[in-house]
Amino acid sequence: MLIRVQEQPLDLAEAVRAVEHPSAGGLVTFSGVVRDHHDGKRVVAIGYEAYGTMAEAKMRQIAEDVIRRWPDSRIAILHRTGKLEIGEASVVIAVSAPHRAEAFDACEYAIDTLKQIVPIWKKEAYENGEVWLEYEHRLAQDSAR
Amino acid sequence: MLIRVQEQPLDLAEAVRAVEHPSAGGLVTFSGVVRDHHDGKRVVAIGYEAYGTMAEAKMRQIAEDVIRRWPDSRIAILHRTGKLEIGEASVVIAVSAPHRAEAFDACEYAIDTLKQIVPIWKKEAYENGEVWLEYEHRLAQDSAR
Amino acid sequence: MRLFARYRELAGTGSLELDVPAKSTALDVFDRVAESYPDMRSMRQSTLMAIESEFVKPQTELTDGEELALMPPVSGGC
Amino acid sequence: MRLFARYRELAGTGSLELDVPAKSTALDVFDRVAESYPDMRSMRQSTLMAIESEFVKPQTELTDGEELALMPPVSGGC
Repeated sequence: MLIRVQEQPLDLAEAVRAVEHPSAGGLVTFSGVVRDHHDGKRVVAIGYEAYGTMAEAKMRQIAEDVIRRWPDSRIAILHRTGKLEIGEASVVIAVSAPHRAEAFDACEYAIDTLKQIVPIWKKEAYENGEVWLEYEHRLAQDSAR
Repeated sequence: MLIRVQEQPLDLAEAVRAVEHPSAGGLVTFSGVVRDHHDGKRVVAIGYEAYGTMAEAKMRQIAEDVIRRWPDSRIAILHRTGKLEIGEASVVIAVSAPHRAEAFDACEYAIDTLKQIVPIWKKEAYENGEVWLEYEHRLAQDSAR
Repeated sequence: MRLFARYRELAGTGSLELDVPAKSTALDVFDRVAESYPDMRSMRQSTLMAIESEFVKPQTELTDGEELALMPPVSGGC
Repeated sequence: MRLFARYRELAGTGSLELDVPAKSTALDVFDRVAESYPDMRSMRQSTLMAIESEFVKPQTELTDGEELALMPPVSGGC
């Protein structure tokens, strides 16, 4: 299990290597990439801020969920912070599993859950200003004790 | 669109580069990897044979389907032939799309359809013999004129 | 015509030249080949047939000079 | 206590030391901070709260020395 929040550019190959295994028949990766537009506005730059220790703890919790729900799966989750350029990856997830449907399901579950419970925030800069994105997520509130 | 049947090892990074694009927010890859066992038997080696020209034509047809069904998506499909070792990739698919759910759906559609209509056959070698795998697929037969 | 995978091994070759009567169907050709290689007979129902790289139904008639391919069910991917 | 993203910018700092009465809840602390930074008030319903890196309900009471984090809804990933 490879879990890391980092300022340096993400390396898809590192995530893939971390989940390769002789009994894994399917390996699925997801890369979230900074787009050049959002809601019709041209995005010029983007920044991510994390509550670092808690973000890694929540990413680890997601990884443990995945391994429990999809037996014999392996997972890596890398998230970047700081300023990113268009086309750079903000998040990379790799999942291997004995069969391909499991690898797809587990990888999609991981990114969907990450977007709901991992304390990381995105700030988008447009040509005429910048804004923090804040999604309404029921899951993070529900998961509170 | 990158489509190729090849004897050389597949390069995931090449497939990723082929689908990167400034308006792509999500990029999903699938790698099908040779497993060390199948139906409880230890697999020692594996070989793929293709009807090369038809296989590339069918892979191109799948790619065109994907681009039509998921607007603004991009896709690369690489398939290997010849003898492979355990842990090597037999197929690599990369899909980018504006949003992540589209990229997941399109990539899974591509591999599911590939396994049904692309004329490539797998031969598995075990410790005590070898066997051609032949799946019953309704789709290839149905797609006949 | 072309033969692939197990059929290629049974026939000992991946390509054959065959003269067939006018209006022969893909299935007629399969039956003719299967006479020589009896192990193919049990796979009559599941055989995939393609003419000039397009899947066809077994009842499809061949035209002069066309390339027919007889193929076991596919198993590529992973 | 820790403040993140927009809250950090509003407060001009990511961490504050605060003395609060015994049995104060996470929400009590939010309200106290929001007195100083009125732009936070409209986000009272959607604020995420964590104690020692675990999400908690707003009614959760703080214990001596614990670290509370106030956070806008998350938007990481992609």
